Amino acid sequence: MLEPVNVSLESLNLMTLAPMLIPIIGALLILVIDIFKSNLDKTLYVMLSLLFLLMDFGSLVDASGIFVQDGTIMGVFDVMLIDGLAILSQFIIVGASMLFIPLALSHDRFHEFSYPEFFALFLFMISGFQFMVATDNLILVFVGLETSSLALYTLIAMHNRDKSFEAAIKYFTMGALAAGFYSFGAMVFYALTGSVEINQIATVLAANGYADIGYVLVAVTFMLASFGFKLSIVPFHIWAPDVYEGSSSAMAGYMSIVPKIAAFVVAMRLFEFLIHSGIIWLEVVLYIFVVVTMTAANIWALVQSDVKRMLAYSSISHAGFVMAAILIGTTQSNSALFLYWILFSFTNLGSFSMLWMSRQKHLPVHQTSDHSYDKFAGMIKTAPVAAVIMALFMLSLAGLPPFALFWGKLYMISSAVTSGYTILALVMALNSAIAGYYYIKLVVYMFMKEPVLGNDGHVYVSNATLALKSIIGFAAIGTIFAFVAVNPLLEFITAFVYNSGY
Amino acid sequence: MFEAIAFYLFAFLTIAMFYITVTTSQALYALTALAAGMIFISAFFFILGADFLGAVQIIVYTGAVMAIYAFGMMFFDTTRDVKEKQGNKFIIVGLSTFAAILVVLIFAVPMISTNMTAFYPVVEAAGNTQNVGMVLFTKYLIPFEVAAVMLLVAMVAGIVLAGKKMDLSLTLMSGDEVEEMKKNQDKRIIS
Amino acid sequence: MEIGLNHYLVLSTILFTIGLVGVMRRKNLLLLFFATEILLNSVNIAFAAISHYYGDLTGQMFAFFVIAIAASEVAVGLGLLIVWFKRHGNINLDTMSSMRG
Amino acid sequence: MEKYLYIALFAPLVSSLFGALFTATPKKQFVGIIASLLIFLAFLSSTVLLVHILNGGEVVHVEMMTWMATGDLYIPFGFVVDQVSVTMMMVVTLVSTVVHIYSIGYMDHDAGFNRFFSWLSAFVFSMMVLVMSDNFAGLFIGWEGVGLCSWGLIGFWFHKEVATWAANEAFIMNRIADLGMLIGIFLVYWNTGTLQYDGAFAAMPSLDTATLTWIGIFLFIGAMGKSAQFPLHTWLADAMEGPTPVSALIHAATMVTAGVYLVVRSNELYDLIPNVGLFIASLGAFVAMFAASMALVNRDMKRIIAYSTLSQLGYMFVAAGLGAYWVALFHLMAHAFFKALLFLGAGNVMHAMHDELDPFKMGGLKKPMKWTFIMMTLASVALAGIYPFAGFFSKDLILEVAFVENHYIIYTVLLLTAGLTAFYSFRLIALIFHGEERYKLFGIDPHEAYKFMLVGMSPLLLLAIIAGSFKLSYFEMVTNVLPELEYHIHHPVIFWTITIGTQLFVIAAIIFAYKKYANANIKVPDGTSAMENSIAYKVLKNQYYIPYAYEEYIVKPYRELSTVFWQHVDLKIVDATVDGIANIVYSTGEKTRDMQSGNLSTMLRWMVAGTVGLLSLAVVFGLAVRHSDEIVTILSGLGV
Amino acid sequence: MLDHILSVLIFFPALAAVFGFMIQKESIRAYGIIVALIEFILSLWLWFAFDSNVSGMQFMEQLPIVPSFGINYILGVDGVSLFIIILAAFFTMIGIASLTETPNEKNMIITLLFLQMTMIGVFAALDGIVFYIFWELSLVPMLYLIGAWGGPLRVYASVKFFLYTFAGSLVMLVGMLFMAYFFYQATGVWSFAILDWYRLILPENFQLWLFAAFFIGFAIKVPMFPFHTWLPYAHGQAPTIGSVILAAILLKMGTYAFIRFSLPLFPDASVYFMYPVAILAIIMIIYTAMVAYAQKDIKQVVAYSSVSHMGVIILGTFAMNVEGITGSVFLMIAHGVVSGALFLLVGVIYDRRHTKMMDQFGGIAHVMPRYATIFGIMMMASVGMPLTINFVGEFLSLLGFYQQSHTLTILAGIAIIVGAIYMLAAYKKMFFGTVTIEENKNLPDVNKRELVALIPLTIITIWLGVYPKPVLEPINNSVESIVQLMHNKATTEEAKERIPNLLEGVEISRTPMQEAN
Repeated sequence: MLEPVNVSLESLNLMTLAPMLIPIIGALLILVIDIFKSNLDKTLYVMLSLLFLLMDFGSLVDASGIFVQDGTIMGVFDVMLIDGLAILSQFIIVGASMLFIPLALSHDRFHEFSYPEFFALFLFMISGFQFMVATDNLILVFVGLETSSLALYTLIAMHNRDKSFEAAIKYFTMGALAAGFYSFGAMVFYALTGSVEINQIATVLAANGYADIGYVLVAVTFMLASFGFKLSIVPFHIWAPDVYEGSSSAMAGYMSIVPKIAAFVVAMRLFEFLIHSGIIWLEVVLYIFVVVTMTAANIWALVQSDVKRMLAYSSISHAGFVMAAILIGTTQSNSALFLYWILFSFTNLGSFSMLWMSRQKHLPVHQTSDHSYDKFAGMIKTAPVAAVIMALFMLSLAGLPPFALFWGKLYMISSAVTSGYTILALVMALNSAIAGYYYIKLVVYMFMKEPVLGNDGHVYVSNATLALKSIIGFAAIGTIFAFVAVNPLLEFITAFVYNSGY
Repeated sequence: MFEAIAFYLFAFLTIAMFYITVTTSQALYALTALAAGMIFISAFFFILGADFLGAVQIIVYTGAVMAIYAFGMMFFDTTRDVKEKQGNKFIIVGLSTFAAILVVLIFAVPMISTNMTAFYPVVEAAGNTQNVGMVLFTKYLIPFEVAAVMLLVAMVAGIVLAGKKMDLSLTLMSGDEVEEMKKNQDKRIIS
Repeated sequence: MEIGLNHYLVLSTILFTIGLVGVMRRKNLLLLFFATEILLNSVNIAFAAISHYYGDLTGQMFAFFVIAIAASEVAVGLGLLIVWFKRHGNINLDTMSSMRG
Repeated sequence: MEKYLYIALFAPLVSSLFGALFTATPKKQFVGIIASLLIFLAFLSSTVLLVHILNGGEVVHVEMMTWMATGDLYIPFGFVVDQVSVTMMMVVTLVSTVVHIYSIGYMDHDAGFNRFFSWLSAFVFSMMVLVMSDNFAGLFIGWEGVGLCSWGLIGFWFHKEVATWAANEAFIMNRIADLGMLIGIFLVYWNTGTLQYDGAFAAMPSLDTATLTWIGIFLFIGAMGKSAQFPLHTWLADAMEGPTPVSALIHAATMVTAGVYLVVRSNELYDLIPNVGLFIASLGAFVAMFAASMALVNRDMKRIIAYSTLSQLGYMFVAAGLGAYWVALFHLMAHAFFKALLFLGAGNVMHAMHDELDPFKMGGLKKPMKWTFIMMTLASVALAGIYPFAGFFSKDLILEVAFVENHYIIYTVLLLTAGLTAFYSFRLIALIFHGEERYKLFGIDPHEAYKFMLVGMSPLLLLAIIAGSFKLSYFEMVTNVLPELEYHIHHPVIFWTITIGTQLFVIAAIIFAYKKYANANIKVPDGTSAMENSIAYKVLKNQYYIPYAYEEYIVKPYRELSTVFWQHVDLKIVDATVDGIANIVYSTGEKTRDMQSGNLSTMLRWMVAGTVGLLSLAVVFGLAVRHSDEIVTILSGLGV
Repeated sequence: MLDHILSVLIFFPALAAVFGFMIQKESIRAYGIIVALIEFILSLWLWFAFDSNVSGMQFMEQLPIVPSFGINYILGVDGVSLFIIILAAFFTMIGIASLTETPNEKNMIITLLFLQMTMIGVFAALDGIVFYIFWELSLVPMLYLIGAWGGPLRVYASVKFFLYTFAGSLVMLVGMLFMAYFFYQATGVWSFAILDWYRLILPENFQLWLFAAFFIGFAIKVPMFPFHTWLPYAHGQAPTIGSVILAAILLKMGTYAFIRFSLPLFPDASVYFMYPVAILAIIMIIYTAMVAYAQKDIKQVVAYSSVSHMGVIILGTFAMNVEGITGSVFLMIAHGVVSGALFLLVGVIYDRRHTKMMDQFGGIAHVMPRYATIFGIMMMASVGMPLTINFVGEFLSLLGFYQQSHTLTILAGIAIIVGAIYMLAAYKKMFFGTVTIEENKNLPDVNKRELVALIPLTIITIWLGVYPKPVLEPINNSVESIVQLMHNKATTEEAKERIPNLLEGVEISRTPMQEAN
């Protein structure tokens, strides 16, 4: 007979759950409200979600305060792991979500936003991501991942048009495959070490001196496959362009940021110790991945004719760029990852919001897709301010100083330089040059071409509302004045990353 | 000895079943084969002394999942043959066999490091269910709860996606059409 | 002849590969989802086996959660299928390639 | 004294700027007058300076302001008036005054009257800078300045294609020489650390001969350009496209002698490197002969005179090369006078003949143009070097120098040249002024030039006659700075024989010329006569085919090569590579984008393929690790 | 005010540009002129306040941007940068003043003001990253200028210009990061401050690599052969004002950067690469001069000619003695003035005839005498006539390099010949001869607005040619300190003896002339 266990509540550190619980509560609340009083306006739900996200953010600030005081905290039978990475990534997740949610207040009505469930699922998804990053237990990672993914598939599909269904189904199917890979990888790790907790795995493997290298490599392979899928690393990126194009611009922008940072954190936890334990194979493979992803995605982005799809490829290449941080695996590179991602989320959300703002319900005749290049031709003449802002985002994405992303690139390349990856640094630099071309292409269209007939600039603001405009304005300001924020950010991030031992 | 026989028997059966599942052109066969395969898998669980897991397997899969699939099949009316024009067969077979060979190659050799310490050891005294329960509600409480959330998400998602409201898409309607529809709805509510 | 862990691992690998085959060759989405189920199940066997041989419960836990995940995936997947089917009247994935390049 | 120096220097500049104010406006008589007055002022002040120097006054040396100063380089605008430069100043200002006055009449009917005077004065200014500067950089300023002005003046009638072509040719050819000069200057600077004459020359004796030789050669290359020595001589003949006063001033009296001046100025250098000197002398002798030969058959009045100039320059270089700097300078001076006179006379003739240049179409002009006839004849006599005209004292002196220095080849060459000179000059005179009045055939009725022009020319005439008498005082003066070498053949018999022999030879040539060309039955050559068809004649007529060769083998290839560089190298190779890289990237994208087929199965297969790829890598690596030691042994067995 | 005059100089135009958005279309021009004028006056004040006896940096400003990563906003001028800054202000002013009627003038003027900010920023920056920021930013307005107001090929030209330079400068950025890292290794602190970097002595092989990295960035900007092909397109397509500023200021960024970065940071590498670079420079000089001679489009002639002149500047820079570097800096200014003026002049004729083909002209001197005169003066200046601004620069540059190599200098000297050839040929084609084409019969001569731009340039051309001292002196002082620094930092024997040591005065090198030929 089992003797009853008695655990003291203090030992559980239940507060470690707070950040994840808040959005869950919010989601449940929204569902309940909907049960009692249906067809309330979306603004209510938007504001509710924003409110809960704010609370979430507050709790994160609180958590970070605690982290600063007494370092990494394990909670609830050591499943929860609140370290610097967790907090930073949650900051990004919640912050980006807060930037995203007002985009629901578009001028035109789109299907998904007429559902209260949309917002419920959205909050569930966020909590899922938060669980994912706030543990080193592969099971919880898996569950959190699936929670968020399932929600995400639905959110995409809820845009409710053929392309979005197609996107959702493709995403879902490949997601399922990736889930299979993940579980297989986890299984092998478990088989190797008898544990599914990353730090345990690390210790055990180290104790065995990586005797079963073959097993390890199989495990790593499958893990790489599944995370490669999440991070859209070539050739597992294949879903990204279609899904981005299929889903609404706002959602696409969101997807390009939040799921990836979550995946990055887990990948960091999982792969860094392997790299540091000198598995050359992994180093080589990651090197190849980084270079190929950056370059190939850039090259494909060159030939796109639709801005959103171009941005999809560009965000793939950005992901590859950031993947380098994991390959390098120094404190500098890891903090560079977070810095880069924060700045990237500003710029990218901004640019996708611009697309979202210019989303028309019905395409004009001359237009083949939602955001074809020639839609933006001569924008400077018809909507100068919008054009300037869009150009600003493009230049920032291209890494032109002093706009936001430049600092990220700078620090990332510097980290490569510092740890002796000279060739990699050069490749990164030259890739930014290639990328320059397609970002400039849009600028060229906007500033140097004549507007298409019958385009009276209304197109660019057809979906605009105060909310969207303010979000874009916020993003723009963030992009321009990034250089003010870089230093504090950098110190903050570096401290957190360093103190959590990465 | 018995274990070996059982293993090989069920191994053969599962492989066969799943093979049918992925190859047959009869959706119904596929479904049945899958269900059977699931049950045989649960057999492995029983062999391996994971009774609880076996039970769950049977209930969840052959109970729930299969039921849903069956429903789905009726809905999609795929009972008739689905003709699937295949692209390059070679790629599929080649890739998969290659993968199989590779992994088997590695897994065939026993692990060198076998000095495993069980972090959550099975208490022989108690039954499997109790053991599972004990771990599940202490160590894996949070994943358990999250799984609950996940299921909730899945449920909501299912309802939303399958729901009637998806039938006409606001996204595709122009602004005034939407207004029109809204008015009608309000009328319906009032009356 | 003693059945060792490796037997189970090999078995699960074989099943996994069968799943892969299914995933790759199925054009009918419903049947494709079957294949994904196979993937997950094959892994479950391995988990159970490992947990048995190590006398450690984690494996069973993992398998347990995998089952849960599989179940919820089914729900969402079917939901998507239904929506698609309502619009197009088929669930053949060759019909969904409006986006390319 | 300084203020005179400044006046002499800047009066021409003022005049030039004044003229420039009216370039855009129609002809203003007073522009010419004021210009002439200012130049005359310069002349006066130079005279004052000359007197000052003659009376043994010390050298006037001023430093106006710094021009360039960086590192150890210090270049001021410094000017020096010593015995050498004052001579040049006299020549320049005097001749230019005359030419200015003359031009008032000559350019009377020209639309660009004002512009002409502006350019002309500008030239005088640059020439003054050239001769007065106390350092190589300043010299170079003047050097380029005169080049610029000659460009502007040769191409003065810029509507004439040939004129502008000649202008460019002159400029570019001079540029080629200037490069040499520039290099020479660099050498001077890096070896002596300064560009001031005194400093540089003082430092030179301590340098090794090789360096000095190079300096000498490069500087002389510069001189060759300005003084149109072979092979850079072609521009001078073409330069005759400019207005005649220009030819008189620039291409006879002053600019072309700048090269000689440079050599004289750097006598201390060339004394140290006699070999180079000898080379210069030989080249000079050659050019003297060479140019004279081309003058023999030419049918362009101005070109004939130009060639004679060329050959006289040759004489000067002989003198300078042989170290007889003062002789060279003396001949330079004398030559300036009678050659300018000759040109101006030619100008009168041209005016009278409505810009007809072919002497064969003239003849018998001595009646209508008595004064011009007299002047040109006397000038030619002086040129031929008949006692007691200026030419005799300067030119025969050079012959003596050659003789005394025992360079008998050079001597003979020069002697022959003297004969040729006499011949072609009087061929010209004869054709123009004597014989039938062939111009009637062309219905021209010639008239004498304006009186004031003739009056203006008179000083030159005077000097052409009496310049020789300055010889002694001049010798006194310049030998303060130039090496004091008496060239005298001490054996009286030899002396008299060669002197008289020369005279007789020359006179014989003159008589021959008259015999041949002054008689009545001279016809306008129509290319039928036996002589005209002789090879020699053709060769000379075509200036030894040198201009042709330049055109064919330098100018054309250069043009074609440039086109090739542009069309093929720049566009087809360099630029194409850049675009090529871009295109490769782009087309790769176009080719591989089909990987994104949009078909779900394909996508799934890609994912699986990726995984399998990784797996295979993993296996390879895993096996490699597991069997690492075996692999090592195998490799070592293979000898890797 | 004076403590922050550089910041004012940099950000005043930008601020003005931002306000410019509010201004009504027709009135923008006056606004632009006034702003540029104020800016120019400020720059003159900078000169006035500049102490030309101080060789080091002046008006230094420092402000942390990313202190934890050693990035600070550091500004300062010395003799080298001072005059280029003034030139930038000057050219923006006359550029706007002489602007002819253009479609949406407002955008153009605002763009110009932004461009001015970036230009001045580049030359005032003393921190690697700040320098890089302005360096890159300057591409954007130029991209817009060329792309929006350019000729038929404008998009191609502008994008080519942008990407080419962008790619090069990214390599340079990597180099900078390495530099900062080495500094970090040496001192334990991150710093991108150039003056800090000056204190760092690197081993030669590091120097070589870094030199190469920086070189790519700079060489493309200069542009050096074979990276020059973007220039003809950019010039050919750009509007007049665009080419003027491109030629006058933007190209100078590259050569300036050589003096500011390459030489002092990597003295040994500079010496090591001296001959290759010099040979490239000579190819630039002769080859592009010949290409220029082959052109049919007068603007292309000027464009290629400026490449050719940049070659001389490079040569002077790599003379690595005071004479040469001073000369090259001076030549930067000279070439800025002259080529800027030439492009303005081309613009004048283009506005009248809307063609730049030389065979469309001929005998223009008859109808436009004033124009012909100014063009002639500028042409002679560009040919390097003494007493014009260009001669001083070219003379010093060549003189300087002669110390390093006799043969190469003789080759480079060919510049004065080939330069004369294409320039005179072009001038002859356009101005001499008789007017044949009907449209040319009654072209109006240069009008007041154009004279406003051209007269000052002519005056400067002559004035600085006759009396370069006020400019030459400050340059000289700063250059001397740079050269001394290089000498002190040099590690290899060769470098030590090639770079003169000024403290003990240059000993006159008595190199036997054998190596001259």
